[in-house]
Amino acid sequence: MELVLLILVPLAFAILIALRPAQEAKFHAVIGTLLAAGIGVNALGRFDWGTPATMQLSAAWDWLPTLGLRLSVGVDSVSLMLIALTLLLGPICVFCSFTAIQEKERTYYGWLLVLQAAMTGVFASRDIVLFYTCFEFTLVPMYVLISLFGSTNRKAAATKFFLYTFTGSVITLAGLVYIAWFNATQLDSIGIQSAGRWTFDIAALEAAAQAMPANVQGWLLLAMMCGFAIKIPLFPVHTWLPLAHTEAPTAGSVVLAGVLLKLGTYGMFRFVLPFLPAAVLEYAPIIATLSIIGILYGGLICWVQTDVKKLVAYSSVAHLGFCILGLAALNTVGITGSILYMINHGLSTGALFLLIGMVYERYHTRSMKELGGLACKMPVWATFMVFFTMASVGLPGLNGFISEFMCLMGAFQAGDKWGSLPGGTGGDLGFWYALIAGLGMIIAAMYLLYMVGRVVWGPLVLPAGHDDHGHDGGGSHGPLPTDLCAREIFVLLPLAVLCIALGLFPKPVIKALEPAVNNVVETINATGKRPDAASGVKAMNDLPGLPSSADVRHVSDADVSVASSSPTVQWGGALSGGDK
Amino acid sequence: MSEKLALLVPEIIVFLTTCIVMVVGLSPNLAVRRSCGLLSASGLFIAAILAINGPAGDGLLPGLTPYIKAVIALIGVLLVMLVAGTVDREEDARVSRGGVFNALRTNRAEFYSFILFSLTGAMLCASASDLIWLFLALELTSLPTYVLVTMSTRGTRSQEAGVKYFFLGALGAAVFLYGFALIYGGTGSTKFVDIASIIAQQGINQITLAGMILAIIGVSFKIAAVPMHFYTADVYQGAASPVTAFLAFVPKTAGFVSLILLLALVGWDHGTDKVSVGHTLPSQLRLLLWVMAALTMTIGNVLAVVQSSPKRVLAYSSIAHSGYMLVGLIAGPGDYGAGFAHNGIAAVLFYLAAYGLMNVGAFAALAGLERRGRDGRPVEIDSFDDLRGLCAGRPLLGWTLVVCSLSLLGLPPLLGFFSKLPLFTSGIASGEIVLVIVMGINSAIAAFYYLRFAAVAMLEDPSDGPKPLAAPFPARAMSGLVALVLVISLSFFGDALMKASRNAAVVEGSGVRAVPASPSPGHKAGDRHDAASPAAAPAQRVGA
Amino acid sequence: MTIASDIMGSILHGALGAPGASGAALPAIEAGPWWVSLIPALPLLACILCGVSAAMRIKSKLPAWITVGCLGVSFALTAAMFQQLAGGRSVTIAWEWINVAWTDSGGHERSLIANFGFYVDSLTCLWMLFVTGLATLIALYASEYMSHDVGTGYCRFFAAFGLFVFSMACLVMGDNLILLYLGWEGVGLCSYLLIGYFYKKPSAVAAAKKAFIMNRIGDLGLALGIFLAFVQFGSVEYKVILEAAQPWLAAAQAGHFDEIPATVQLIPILLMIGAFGKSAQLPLYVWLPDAMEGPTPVSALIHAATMVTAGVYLIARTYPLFLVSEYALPIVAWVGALTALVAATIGMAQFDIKRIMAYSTVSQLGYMFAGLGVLTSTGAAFHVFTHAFFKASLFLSCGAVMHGFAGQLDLRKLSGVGFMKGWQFVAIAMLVGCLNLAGFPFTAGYFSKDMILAEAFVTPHMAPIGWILLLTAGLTAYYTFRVFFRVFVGPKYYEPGDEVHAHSDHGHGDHGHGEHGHDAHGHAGDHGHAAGEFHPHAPGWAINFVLLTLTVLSVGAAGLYFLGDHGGWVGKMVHASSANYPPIVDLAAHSGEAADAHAHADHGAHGSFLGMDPHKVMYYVSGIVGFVGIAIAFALHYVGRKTAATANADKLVPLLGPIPKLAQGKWFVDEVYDLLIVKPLHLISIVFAYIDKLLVDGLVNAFGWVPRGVGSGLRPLQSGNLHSYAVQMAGGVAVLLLIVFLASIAGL
Amino acid sequence: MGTDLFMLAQAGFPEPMGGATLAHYLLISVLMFAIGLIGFLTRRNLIVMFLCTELMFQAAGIALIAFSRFHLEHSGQTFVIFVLTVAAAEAAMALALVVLLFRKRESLDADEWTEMKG
Repeated sequence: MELVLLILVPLAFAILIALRPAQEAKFHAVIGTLLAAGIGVNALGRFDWGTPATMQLSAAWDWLPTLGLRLSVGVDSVSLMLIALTLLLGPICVFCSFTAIQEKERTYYGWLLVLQAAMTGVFASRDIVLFYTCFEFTLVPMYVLISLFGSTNRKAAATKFFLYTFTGSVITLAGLVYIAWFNATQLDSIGIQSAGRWTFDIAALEAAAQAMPANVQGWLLLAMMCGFAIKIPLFPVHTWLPLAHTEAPTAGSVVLAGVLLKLGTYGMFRFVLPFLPAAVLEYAPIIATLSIIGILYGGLICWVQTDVKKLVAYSSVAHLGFCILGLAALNTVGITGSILYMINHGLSTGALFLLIGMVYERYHTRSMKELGGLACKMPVWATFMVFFTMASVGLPGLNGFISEFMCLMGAFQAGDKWGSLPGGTGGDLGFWYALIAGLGMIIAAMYLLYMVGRVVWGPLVLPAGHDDHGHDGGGSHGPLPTDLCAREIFVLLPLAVLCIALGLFPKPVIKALEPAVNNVVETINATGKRPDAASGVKAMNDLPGLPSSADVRHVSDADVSVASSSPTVQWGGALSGGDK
Repeated sequence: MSEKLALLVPEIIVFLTTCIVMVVGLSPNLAVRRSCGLLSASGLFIAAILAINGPAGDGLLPGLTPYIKAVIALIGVLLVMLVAGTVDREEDARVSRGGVFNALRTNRAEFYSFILFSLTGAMLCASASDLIWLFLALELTSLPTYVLVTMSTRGTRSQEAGVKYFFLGALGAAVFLYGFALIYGGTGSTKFVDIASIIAQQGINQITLAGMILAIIGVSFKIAAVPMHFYTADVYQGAASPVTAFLAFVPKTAGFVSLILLLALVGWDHGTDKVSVGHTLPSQLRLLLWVMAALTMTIGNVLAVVQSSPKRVLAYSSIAHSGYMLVGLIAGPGDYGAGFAHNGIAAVLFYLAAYGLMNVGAFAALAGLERRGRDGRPVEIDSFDDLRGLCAGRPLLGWTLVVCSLSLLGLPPLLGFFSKLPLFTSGIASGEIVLVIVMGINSAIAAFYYLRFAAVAMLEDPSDGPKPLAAPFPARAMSGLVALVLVISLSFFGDALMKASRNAAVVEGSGVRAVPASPSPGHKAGDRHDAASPAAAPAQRVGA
Repeated sequence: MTIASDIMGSILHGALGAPGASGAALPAIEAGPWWVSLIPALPLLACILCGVSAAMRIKSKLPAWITVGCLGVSFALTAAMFQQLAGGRSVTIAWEWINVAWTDSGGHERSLIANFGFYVDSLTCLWMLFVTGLATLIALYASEYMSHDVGTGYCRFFAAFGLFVFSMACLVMGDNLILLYLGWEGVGLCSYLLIGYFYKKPSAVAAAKKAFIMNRIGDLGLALGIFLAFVQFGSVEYKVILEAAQPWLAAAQAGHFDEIPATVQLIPILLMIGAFGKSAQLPLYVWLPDAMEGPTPVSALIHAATMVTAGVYLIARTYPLFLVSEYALPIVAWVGALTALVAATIGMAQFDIKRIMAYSTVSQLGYMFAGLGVLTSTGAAFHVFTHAFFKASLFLSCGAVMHGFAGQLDLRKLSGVGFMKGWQFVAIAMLVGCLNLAGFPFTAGYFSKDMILAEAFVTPHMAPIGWILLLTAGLTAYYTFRVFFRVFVGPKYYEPGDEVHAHSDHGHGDHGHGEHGHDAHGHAGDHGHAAGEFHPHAPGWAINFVLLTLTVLSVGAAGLYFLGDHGGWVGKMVHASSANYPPIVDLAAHSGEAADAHAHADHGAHGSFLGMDPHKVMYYVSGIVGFVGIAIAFALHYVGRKTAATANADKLVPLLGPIPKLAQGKWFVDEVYDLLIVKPLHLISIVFAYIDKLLVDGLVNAFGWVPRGVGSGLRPLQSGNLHSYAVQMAGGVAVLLLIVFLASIAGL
Repeated sequence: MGTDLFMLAQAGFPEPMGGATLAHYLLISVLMFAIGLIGFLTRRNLIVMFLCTELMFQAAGIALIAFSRFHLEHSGQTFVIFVLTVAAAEAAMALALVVLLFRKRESLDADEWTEMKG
C-alpha cells in the first residue's frame, strides 16, 4: 500500500497546488514531498531486508482486464533503493527552487510533484504497461519544466528531449508487447503450455522471454535498447542530454541526472538482462564497447567545454558509460556496482547541478570564461563543490569510488580466459575493456579538475556587472547572500552525508542488492547458456513477425519435425555467446 | 421481417427525431427552435440506450451492430452539443432585435436533421447485411455531410470545401459502387452471408477480387486513406470546427465499419491459429491494405508536421489515425474467440470510439473560441496564436485541448495510448512487426505536432493583442468537458468498452462455412459461442 | 592455466595460514587490538575538528594544536603497536567495507571482500613510525610556518594535513589492496589540496591538477593490478595474496618462469605502474617538482618523506608477487636507476633550491626503486627510512629560508645565510641533511645508499645499474653541496622574494604571478621589491625545535644500521615481513640453473665490483664518490665566490655545450609530454566536440528534419485544386494497383 | 486474371440474347466507367464533371443488370433501382451546389476554387 501512496500522494498534492493560490504552492510542495519521503521511510522499514530479492509491499488491482493489464506494484531491493533516491531528491528539488523560481510557481511545483510520482511509478511497477506508462509520462513534466523554466534555448531542448526519448521508447514498447504476445500464445510452440491469456506481468513475461530463441532475443534486445539506450543515454544516442541539461532549470537537471537517466539503466537491469539472457550474452561486448566509447568520448568532450553545466552534462554520458559497462559485465560485482552507480551518480551529479544552479542564481552565467576563483568569495560553496567533484571523480572513501571500482572490476572479471580463476567469472570483456574504460578515470580527473581549477580555484573572475564586493554591489544576487545561505546548505548536506556514508559503509546496501543481482546473474548463466535448447527449436521456425520468417507463417508439422532434428543450428548464437 | 425491424429500432428513433427536429426547427418561437439541439441529443441518447440493449445483428459480425450504433449515437450526442450555434446565429440575433421571423431564412431544421440523417446512415452501415444496404447507408452518411460542410459557415471557404468534398466524394462513391457491382457479379449475391459462404467454398474469383479492390479503394475515401486523402485538409479547414469534428468521426466510422464488413466477406488469413479457416484474404488485398496503411499514417503525419493551421493539422492527423486503424484491419480478428489483444477488429472498434472522444475534445477547444472578424461578425479561430496560453485564460478549454492532444499523441496513461496498444498487440500477434514499427515511428512523428498543441496551450503566454473570445455556447465547452473526463477516466475504467468492442468484433459465419477447401479445416461455423473462453475454441474447431 | 588454478585452489582451500606448507615462514595472523584503528582514526578526527573550526570561523592556532595533539597520540599508539607486535602479524577489522558474494559457474562460493581492516606487521610498523612521527613534527613546524594564514587557510591546511595522515595510514595499514587504493587516492587528494593551497596562484592550481592526473595514470595501473590480483587469487586481502605467491617462489628462483601463470606475472607489472606514478618515477615523475608550489611543510611531509614512498611500500608489501614475475623487478631496477640519474642531472642545473630538493627526492626515490629491483628490499626500506628524516630536514630548512626571506628560493639571490643572526640552527640542520644526502661516510644516508649500491653489483646482470647509481651518487653529492655552499656559506647577501606582503591577511597566494590583471584589489603597483624595509625574520622556536629534532633523528638513524647484523634494525623489520628476501628455498639445488636475475640470494656474492666483493669495497667506493662530489661543489661554488649570483661553475657551463641548457630546462620532458600527449588529446577533444555537435547530433537533427522535409515535399501535391486532387487520386490508385499487381506477379 | 475474366464472360448468358454475352455488357460498362473517369479528370466545368460521375454510376448500373441477368438473380436489378434513386438525390444536391457556387464566382470553372491548399 505504501507504494501506491508514494505515487498518489505527490499526485494529490500536485492537484492541491493547482487548486490553491500560487503563494501556497511552495508550502504544499514541501509538505507533499516530505510526506512522500516519510512514507518512503516507512516503506524502507516495512521492507523485509532478509529477503531483498523477492518482490515485497506488493499490491495489485485489475486495470482494463480485457487487455490483460494490472495496476501491479511491488519492489525488490533494487527498486526500493532507487525509489529512496527519488524520494530524497524530491524535497531537495523543491527546496533548491525557492528563490530560483519566482513566477508560475504552481505550474512548477505541481509538475515537479507529478514527475516524482511518475518516477516512483516506474520503479514500483510490476506490470510492463504500467512501467511504460510511468516511463513515458515522465516526459510531460520534464518537458514542461524545461520549456517553461529553462534558459534561452529551452524550447528546442525540451522538444528534442521529448521527441528523442519518445521515439525510442515506442520501439521498446513494441518489443515488450512482442514478449507479451509470445507469452500469451507462442509458448505452445516451445513445448510449454501457454496460458492463452494476455498478461503484462513482469514475472510471467520474464519466464516467457527467457524461453525465446537466441535470434529473437537479439531482435528484442535491439528493440528494447532503442528506448533504454536513449534514456541512459548511451553513445551515440546521447545528444539530447547535454542540451536538455544545459537548458533545464536546476531542479530539472537534478532530477534528470539523478533519476530520469536511471530509468534507462533500471530498464536494462529489469528487462534486458533477465528477459533476454542469450542475447545479452551475445551482445554484451557491443554494449560494453558503446559504453566505453561513451566514457572516453564524453569525457574528452567535457574537457573542452566552457559551460559548466554542459560539462557536467557530458560527464553524465561518461559516467553512465561506467554504469552500463558494469551491467554488461554480467557478473555480480559489475551489476551490483552498476546499481550502486545509479544511486551514487544521482547523489553526486545531482549535487553538482545544485551547486552550479546556486552560482547561476547569483551571477546568471555558467560560462567558465566569466567565472573563476570563486573559492575566495564563496568558501562554503567551494568546499561543497570540491567535495562533490571528488565524489564524482570517484575518490575512494566517497560513494563514486565503490561503484566505479566495482563496475570496472566486473568488466575485468568477465574476461574470457578467466572463467576458471577464482576471481574471474568468464565472459567476453576482460582486461582490455577494463583498461580502456579505466582511461575514463583519468579523463574524469582531467575534466573535473579542469572545471574546479577554473571555477573554484585560480584568480577571481566575475561576470561584468558584478563587482567583487559581494551582494552590496546593487543587490544583484536578489535575496541571496554572497556565499550559500542556510537553506542551500541544508539542501546539500544530506547529499554530502550520503556520499560519505555510501563511500565508507556501502556493505548494507551491497548486501541488500546482492541477492537480487545474483538472481539475475544466475538467470543469465542458467538460461542464456543453456545448451539443451531443443525446446526452443520449434519456435525458431514458428515465429511469425520476424523479418526472416515471413515465409514460414504456414509452417506445417512436417517442417517442424525437420527443424527439430538440427537443434544446434538454431542455438548457435546462444552457444557462441555463452560458451566462452 | 420484424426481427429486422427490431434491429433498426435505434435508427428509427433517430429518424423520428429527425422528423420532429425538421418541424420544430421552423417554429417562430426562438426557445422552441433552440430545442432542436436538445431534441436531437435526446433522440440520439435514447437510440444509444436502445442500441446497447438491442439485439445483435444478422450479418457476419453480429456484435458489431449494437456496438457501433451505440458508439455513434453517444458520440453523436457530443457532436450535437458541439455543433450548437453553428447555424442561424445571425438570424436569431436579427429576430431577437425585433426582426420578423422568416422560416425560409432559418437553417436550423435542415442542419440538425442532416446531422441526424448522417448519423442514421452511419448506424445503418453497422446493421448492413447486404451490399445494397451498405451502399445506401454509406450514401446516407455522406450526402448530408456535403450539405453540412457547405452551409456550416457563411464564408466562401465552406463552399469551396463543399464542392471539393462533394465532387471527390461522388467519384469515390462511383468507385465503390462499381466495386460492389463486381462483387455481386463475381458471387451472384448481394447478401454478405451468402457472399462469404460462396467465397469460403469456391475461393475468390478474379471478378470478386477486382470488386473487393475497387470497393476498398472507394470506401477508403470515407476514411481518408492514401491515396484518397487529398480532399481532407481543405474540407476540414473549410468547414466550421464542429462540422469538422463531425467529418472526422462519422464518415470515418462508417467507412471503417464498411471495410470491416467487406473484409469479413473474404476473411483474414492469419489468425494466430494455424489451422483455422479464413485464410482467404488474398495476398493482393493484404498488400493493398498494407501499403495503404503505411502510406496513410506516414503521409498524414509528415504533412501535419508542416502545417500552420490547427485545423489542417488535425485534418492531416486524422488521416494518420486512419492509417493506424488500418493496421488493426490488416491484423484481423485473430482466432475465433481470441482475446481482445489479438483482435485487430476489436482494436479498430475501440479506437474508433476513443478517437471520437479525443476528436470531440480537440475540436471543442477550437469551437469554443472565436474572434471578431473585420465586419464584426464572429469568425472561427484558426491559428496557433489564438490558442496560446489557453490553459491560463480558459482552463477548461485549455486543458481539454492539452489532454486530448496528448491522448491523440498516444501518451500514456491517456485513452489514446490504451487504444493504440491493442493495435500494437494485434499487429504483433498477426506478425505485422514491420507495420507496427512503422506505426511506432509515426506516433513519434505525431508527437511533433500534438506536442505543439499541448505546449502552445499549456506553456506559452497569451499573445499580445485582442484575445479570442469564448463562443457563447456553453454546450460546446460541455462537450469538451465530457470528452476530457472520458479520455482520462476510460483509461482506467474503460474495461466495459473494451469488452464490448471485443464482443463486437467476433466474426460469425452463416453456419454453412465449414468447408475444408484447403488443408486447414474451417472453424467459423456453428453457433455463436462464448468467446470469452479460449479453451472452447479448439473444441469448436474439432466439432466443425 | 588449469594447473595454476589447481594450485590456487589448494592454496585457497587448504594451505591458508598453514606455515611450512611451502616453507613460507610468515607468522600466523592474529586478531589485532582494537586501538590500532585509532591510529588512522585520530588524524581523521583532527581533520573533522579542523573542518568544524573552519565552520565556526575560529581565528586562532587551535587547529594546529588539535592536529599536533591527535598526530602525537597517533604516533604514541604506533609505538605501542610496535611494542605489542613482537615480530608477529595481526589484523584489526574496524568494519566491513565492501562485501559482494556470488556463486560461480562451478558452484563455488566466491566473494569480493575488502574490510576497513588494518594489517599490522613489522613493515607496517616501520612505515607508520616515521609517517606519524614526522607528521607530528611537521605539523608542529607548520603551526608556526603557516601562521600568516591564521583565520583564512589555516583550518583548511590542517584539515587536509589530518586527512593526509589518515589516508597514509590507510595506505600503509590497510589489510587489502582496495583499502590501500583508498589511501593511495586519498593521499593524492590531499596532495592535490595542499599543492593547490595557494589557490589564487594559477601555477599552484595547475601543479595540483598535474599531480592528481599524473597520479591517476598510475592509479589506473594499480587498479588493474588489483583487479588482476583478485581475478587470480580470488581475494584482495594480503593474507591470501601473500601466501598464494609462495608456491611459485621456488620456480622463480630456479628461473622456471614458464611454470608460473602469465597472469600472476602480470600483476606486479600493473601494480608497478601505480608505484611509478605515486613515487614519481620515469615516466610519470614530472608532477613532483611542480608540486613544490605547495607550502613547504607539505613538500617536506608529503612530497619528500611519506607519500612518495608509497610506491616503495607497495612493492615491498607485495614483494612476493614481484619475486615470481620474470620482468617486474628488472623493470623496477632500471626505471629506478634511470630516474635517479635523470633527476640528478636536472637537479644539478636548477637554481630554485626547493626544486633542487624535489629533484633530489625523485632521484633518491629512484635509488629506492633500484634497491627493490636489485633484490635488497632491506636497503630500499632503510633508504626510505633515512631519507624521510634527512629530506624532511632539508625541506624544512629550505622552508625556513623561504619563510624568512619572503619566498626567496633562488640560490643566486641568497648567500651566507648560515652566518646571519638566528639562522645557525637552520644551517646546521641543512649541513647534516646535505651530508646525509650526499652519502658522507657514517651518516645514515651513507649506510642506506651503500646497501643498495653493493647489492646492485652483487646481483647478476645488474652491474650497469650499480654504475649508474654510483655516478648518481657523485652527482647527488655535487648538487647537494652546491646548494649548501651557495646559500648557507659565502658572502652574506640576500634579495627578498616577492612575498613581502605575506604578513598581510591576504595569504601567500594573493600576489601570485598570473593574477595581476584580474585582482581587483590592485596591489600590483606596490608589491615591488621593497628591499630597503625588508628584514629577514629568523625562524621561531617551533621551527628550530623541529629542525633540531630531525637533525638528531637523521644522525641517529645511522645507529640503526648497527642494531642488527643484516641491514640493521630496518633489516630486522623487513625480514619479519612480506618484503623479506632471501626467501626460503634452498638454492643449492638449483644453483646450476641460476642464470637468471632472480636466481640468487644476496649472501651468495655472485656479482663483483671490479673483481672485488661489493659488500666489502662499496663502503670505500661510495665514500670516495661522495667526497669527490662535495669537493667539486666546493671548488666550483665556494672557492673564490664573491657574490651570490656568480661562481666558478659558470665558467664551465660553455664547455658543456647544450647540456646545461637542456638540464636546466628539465630535458624538456614536460614540453615533450605536452606536445605528444596533451596537445593531441586536446585537439582530439575539440574534434570530438565538433563531431558531437555536427555529426552525431546533426544526424539526429537530420532525422528530425526528415518528416518535415518529406512533408514540405508533399505539400505541393495539396494544391487546393479539385482537378489535381482527382488526378492524383486516380494516379495514386493506379500506382497502388500497380504495386499490388507487380507484387502478386512476384508472388509476394 | 484476364483469361479468367474472359472464361467467365465467354460462358455467356444462360439464354442467348441476340448474340450479346456478358462480356459485351461488361465492356460497355467498363467503357462508360472509363469515359466518366477520364471526363472527370479532364473537364473543368462543374456540371460536366458531375455528369461524368453520373456516367460512372450508370456504368455500375449496367454491370449490375448484366450480372443480375447472368446469375438469374434479382437483387442486382433491385440494386440498380436504388442506385438510380441515389443518383437522383446526388443530382439534386449537385445542382443546388453548382447554383450556389455560380452565384459567388459567376463561373463554373472548378479551378476557381483553390483558396485552401498546402
